[in-house]
Amino acid sequence: MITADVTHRFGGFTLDVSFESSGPVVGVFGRSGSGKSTLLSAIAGVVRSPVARVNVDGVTLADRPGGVWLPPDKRGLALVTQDPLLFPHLTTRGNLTYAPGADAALTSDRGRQIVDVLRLEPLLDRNAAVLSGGEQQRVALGRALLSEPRMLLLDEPVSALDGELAREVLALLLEAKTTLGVPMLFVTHRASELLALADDCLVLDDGKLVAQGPPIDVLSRPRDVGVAKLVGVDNLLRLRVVEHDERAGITHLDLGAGLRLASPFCAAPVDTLVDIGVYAEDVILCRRAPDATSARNTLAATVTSLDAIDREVLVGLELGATPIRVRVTAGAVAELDLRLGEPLVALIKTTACHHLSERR
Amino acid sequence: MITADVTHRFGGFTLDVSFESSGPVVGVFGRSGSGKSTLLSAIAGVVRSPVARVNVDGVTLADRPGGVWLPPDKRGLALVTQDPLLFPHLTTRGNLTYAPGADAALTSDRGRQIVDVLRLEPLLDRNAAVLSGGEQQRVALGRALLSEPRMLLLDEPVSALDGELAREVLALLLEAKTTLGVPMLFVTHRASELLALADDCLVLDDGKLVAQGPPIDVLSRPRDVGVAKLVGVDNLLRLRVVEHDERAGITHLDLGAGLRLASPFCAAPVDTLVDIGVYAEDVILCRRAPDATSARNTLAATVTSLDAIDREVLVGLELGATPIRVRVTAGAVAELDLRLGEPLVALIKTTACHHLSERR
Amino acid sequence: MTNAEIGVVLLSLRIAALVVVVSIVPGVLTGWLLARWRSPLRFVVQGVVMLPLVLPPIVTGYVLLEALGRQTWLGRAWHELTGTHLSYSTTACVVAAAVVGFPLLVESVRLAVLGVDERLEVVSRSLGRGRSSTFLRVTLPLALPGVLTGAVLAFARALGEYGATMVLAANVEGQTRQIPLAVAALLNKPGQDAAVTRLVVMSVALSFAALLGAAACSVWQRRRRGAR
Amino acid sequence: MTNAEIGVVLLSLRIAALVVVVSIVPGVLTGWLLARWRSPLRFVVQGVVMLPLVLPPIVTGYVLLEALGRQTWLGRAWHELTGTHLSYSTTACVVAAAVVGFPLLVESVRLAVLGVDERLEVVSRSLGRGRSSTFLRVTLPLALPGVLTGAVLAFARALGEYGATMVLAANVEGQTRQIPLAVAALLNKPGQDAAVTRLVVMSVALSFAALLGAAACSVWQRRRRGAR
Amino acid sequence: GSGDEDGLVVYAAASLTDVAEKLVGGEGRVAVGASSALARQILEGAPADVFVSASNHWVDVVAGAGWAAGEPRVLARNRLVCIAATDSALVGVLPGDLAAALPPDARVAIADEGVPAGEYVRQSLAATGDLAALRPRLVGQADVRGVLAAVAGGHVDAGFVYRTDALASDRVVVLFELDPTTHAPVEIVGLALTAEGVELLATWSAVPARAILREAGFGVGHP
Ligand SMILES: Nc1ncnc2c1ncn2[C@@H]1O[C@H](COP(=O)(O)OP(=O)(O)OP(=O)(O)O)[C@@H](O)[C@H]1O
Ligand SMILES: Nc1ncnc2c1ncn2[C@@H]1O[C@H](COP(=O)(O)OP(=O)(O)OP(=O)(O)O)[C@@H](O)[C@H]1O
Ligand SMILES: [Mg+2]
Ligand SMILES: [Mg+2]
Repeated sequence: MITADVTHRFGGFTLDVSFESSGPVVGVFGRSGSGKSTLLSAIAGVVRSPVARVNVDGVTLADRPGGVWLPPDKRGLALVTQDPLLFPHLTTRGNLTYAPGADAALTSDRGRQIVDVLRLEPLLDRNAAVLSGGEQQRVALGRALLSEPRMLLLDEPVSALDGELAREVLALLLEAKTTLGVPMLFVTHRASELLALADDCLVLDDGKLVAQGPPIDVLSRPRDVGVAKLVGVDNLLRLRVVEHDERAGITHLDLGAGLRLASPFCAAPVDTLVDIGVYAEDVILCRRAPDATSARNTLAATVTSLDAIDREVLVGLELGATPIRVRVTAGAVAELDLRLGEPLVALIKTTACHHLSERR
Repeated sequence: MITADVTHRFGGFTLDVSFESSGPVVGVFGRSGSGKSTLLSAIAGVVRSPVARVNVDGVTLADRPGGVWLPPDKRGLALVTQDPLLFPHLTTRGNLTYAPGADAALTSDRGRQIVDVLRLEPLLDRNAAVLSGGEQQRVALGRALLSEPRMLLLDEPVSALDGELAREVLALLLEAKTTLGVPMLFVTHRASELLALADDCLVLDDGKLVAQGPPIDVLSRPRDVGVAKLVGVDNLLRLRVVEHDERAGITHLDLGAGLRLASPFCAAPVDTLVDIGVYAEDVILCRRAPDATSARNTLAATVTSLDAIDREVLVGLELGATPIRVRVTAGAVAELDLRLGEPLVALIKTTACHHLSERR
Repeated sequence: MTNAEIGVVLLSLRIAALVVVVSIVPGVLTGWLLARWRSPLRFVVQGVVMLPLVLPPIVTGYVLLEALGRQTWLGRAWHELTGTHLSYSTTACVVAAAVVGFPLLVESVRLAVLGVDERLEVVSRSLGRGRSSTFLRVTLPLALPGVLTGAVLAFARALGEYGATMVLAANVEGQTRQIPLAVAALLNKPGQDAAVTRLVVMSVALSFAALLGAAACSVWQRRRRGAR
Repeated sequence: MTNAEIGVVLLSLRIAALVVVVSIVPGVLTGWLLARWRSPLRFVVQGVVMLPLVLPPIVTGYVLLEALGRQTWLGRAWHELTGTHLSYSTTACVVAAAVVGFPLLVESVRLAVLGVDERLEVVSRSLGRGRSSTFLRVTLPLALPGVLTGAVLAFARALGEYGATMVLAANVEGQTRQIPLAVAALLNKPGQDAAVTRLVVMSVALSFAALLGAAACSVWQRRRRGAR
Repeated sequence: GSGDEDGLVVYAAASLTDVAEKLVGGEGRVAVGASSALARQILEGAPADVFVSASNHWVDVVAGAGWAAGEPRVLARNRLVCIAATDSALVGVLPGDLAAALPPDARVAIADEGVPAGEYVRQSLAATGDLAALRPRLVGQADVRGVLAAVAGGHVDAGFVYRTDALASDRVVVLFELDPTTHAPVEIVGLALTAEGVELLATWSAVPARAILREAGFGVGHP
């Protein structure tokens, strides 16, 4: 359980965030420069914000201007900054055992597990200043975990780690949360990390909280263009409302060239524009329209581009007059024999069309 | 066209890499601490390696111990380090125009495009020392691009950027490669970046070059346990050879409990153990075995775990006595009504089973 | 070297060493304060600390004598405590040299602390180490080159201190006659150039040894942390 | 203040300012060299630089007199070049004070350069800036607090310099009699305490002004780069 | 002066600062310092026209090195006295009783070895047999002005200075004079180093100059 109410100004930038979350793991998501790191610093108490009310599990750590201001070392919040900031005059071991009591923690079973997962064993007696980027990030994380904090504040804890290691470190954090009950506030840029680890998710934009909720909700049903852009909803469409079918719970939107898209019912009047988000994965491609399908939208489409990315292919389509992107596997491309200019059928479920409320 | 032959020692770590690549964009892939950053430093000439032969597009930049050693400022290789290392006493603009000639470059069309894609406009007159992590990374990249180098050396250039921005920055780099013909050597942890940008790929492990080739080959057909682990092949199986079927080009492997896996033919004698990699995405799950399928392996399986990660679900299966992981969409889970302990059928194409040569 | 000269050199060494011992703690604390304290008041403190540098040494000597002489409150308190007079004693030599060398120590420490990344101190605090623990475990070790330089400068300055010492401690054989006082006395007489040279060479050798000791110390610290 | 005193103060100010002007470039270069040069030979250079600190000032004065006096090769060369004698002139005051203050300047710069992240210099090189351009654009601005501190220390030390100046420049009214020499002369006369106090206060005020100027300069630099 | 554009330069011992400046008046400038330092500077070619010292010692060295433009000339004589603070309990003490009259941890200031005043006093104390008893109490000062300041400030119990110095301060009293027969005569010696210096030195035998010296407490006239 964490509640925080923070206002902090830097020149032109103002962070003004107030939230309450039952956690235990809260993800912080937002574009570069949106104030994620600043929020963590303010909660950790390492910057003095004019307004800062922070309460973790019922303990008031700060209440300004109310007059309460625990110094950072009394808060028990281990902050792992974006830059690992290891103590350059100490070895890895020296860094890991830096916090009071961490000496004992390192030799405990738990400590050994941390060292193991973070692969710190071969680094223990190396000078921290000469470690590689990823090694430093792991040591910083280990140092924070071994300080046995009341709460962990993690700023992109796995950004410098490769896929395998990142997965394992996330698993370690997940375990810390479940077996030790350490609550966390962590910043990430990747939706997958959020989904894997967070129970609750804050989305920041330009210093403001623009969304909060379970990650799956925030990510899969973004209610906001900003959030949708952020989480990578691939198709953001601005379409005209053609007609409402209240009974069926459907609003029909104009795709141009006579094509219509059935979307969930919305209140926007006919002929106004609405914003719709469609994930590239949620579009199914077929050579011919299937006989029977649960998908309400069976739309004629033309292939306009094919880009291989990773083991997937991004297919550009024209639906009526509207371009959309669809992500399919390389196998599907071969199977469907996709080529530029080919006609196709795109299947889109009504529920895959997300209405977005416009901001700004 | 870049050729490099570098040997560098740090205490217990030795980098010893020799490669030749026609580029123009060479990706460097490898686990944390494998020597990627060291390789870049050696090529840039910012560390003095005992052996260092570097030749870019026919220009010899270093030939030690042969006696040639261009200082870093004469090499024309812009190095973007993992830590952005902005000049803290300058503004963003001061950093961007730091290199000789960068002043003019900034005001050119190209310069304006760089500023645009990297979203540097609002940062131009801010002090570089107070930028956020992602902002710093963008400025460092812009600074290098504006120095109009002979070649770019990029160390995880988008690790601190969110999905959308990372995609755009990669597109910018792609364009730099195609329109300006700037060759690049770039380090990354993410397969998708490699696939999007690199023409050639080096895989490092423990200071050695363990694989080189087009990214798609190296990533999708890893020939090596190390590489497979690295690129995230989810199932690494060590199975006993049961029998060979040379005509069909198949080697049957023992999954335990009487089950067999048909894999591409390999030379390993019967009863020896071989390593097989299977991507979690390459396994198809069905309620019942289909009537006809191109997949040679139609295997009875039991669900042992279900973990939601991202908008996907990782399904743990027991195939005979062998545990494997399969990645499916949340939709599929609902559709198939997957539950723990349920029996299922797993379809695996023979070609989805990758033989890995054992190293170490 | 004559026995008297050896005595002079040993006394000098003792005084310079005591200067370092006595001033290192206040010097480091003051330097730290000046580096980290944001208040404009710090300039006043800095100005006061720098006084002995800018004052002609004789003036510093007279100021100290006025403050610590046996007629003064402080001088009497010292007499009560120790039974001896502060002025014209070895202690006076130490005080004079310590005061004159203090700005050098403080400014060295200040500069070195300015070079320590404050974010490391922030991390230390967030890991549960208080202000003083952070100072001892992070700031001080990282500022060590400055502390060592400051100590060497103060040591060297003590070996060369004449003006303030002459006034506060005067030239009392065996008690206050360190190298510069002895040299001054010798220079007053013609034909003592050889003795002067011997003493000066010793003084240079001592400070060079201190310099090398400090260098070794910082190399050792860097070696210990396995850096390049 | 009498006209003579004003003259003394102005002379002091001129000398101290000249000391800074003359020694800043070699001081900064030497400090940089000592910070970045890996060879053990640097300790020898450092030892030599530190000599004027450890030598009793009078001895420094005599060494300089031996080197630059009218009878010497250097002294004659100077006379050839300028038509004036180096010793016993205002120039001699500047030389004496510059030599005595040099170690303070050098050590300040050295410490500050040690605090500059070498990786920034590496980045600068890789962006196509050569060694000297990197020094001017990266190292020097980042080491500015040390350069300023060094300049202030050298300035203050020049204001307080007595021993070496007295020997090399002698105490000649109007030409070499700066504040400390004037104070010494006044102390030799009875009943001049008020004049001594006036001069000392002026000297303190000058150095405090220098301190504030340097602080303003570094605040301005920090402000210009918009830091916290 | 000696090749210098702007007037004569007189090098005078520190203890003569005041009187030297008065003697020179507007005709030149005075450089003051320890006799030893001045002499060494002259030996190094300092642009001095006249060297005024409180002892023959360094004058002989300078003359011996060939820098003299004339004969050394005794300008005045001085005497040595023992002084104490005006409120001192020592007032009235007899020369031989000083050591015994001093309180247990008392200090006696004396000009340093090599400084003329210091040498004369040590000579005298040795001759009267008081040196051994006083030696542990002696506090060497850079010059007689240092002795005077230490006594006047109450930092020492007694000190030995020239009579002229004692007269210049109202915070000290003379306890007794040292017997002039127990030490070499205290002579203020002038040495001309240039032709202009010879002329200047000659004027110091004239009446106005002698008045200045006498006013300062020096003994003038023919021995
Ligand atoms: N000390 C400071 N002074 C002035 N501005 C600052 C300071 N620290 C941060 N900022 C600005 O405040 C904004 C928010 O910064 P913050 O570091 O919180 O962003 P972030 O969300 O962590 O971004 P990123 O994902 O790039 O790390 C940025 O625009 C940044 O430039
Ligand atoms: N200056 C140094 N002194 C000693 N060892 C070093 C030094 N620099 C790097 N190393 C070691 O060399 C190895 C390779 O480091 P490098 O930075 O090249 O790794 P990397 O592949 O870039 O890893 P990461 O992905 O974590 O950044 C690491 O084990 C590191 O600790
Ligand atoms: Mg951040
Ligand atoms: Mg790296």
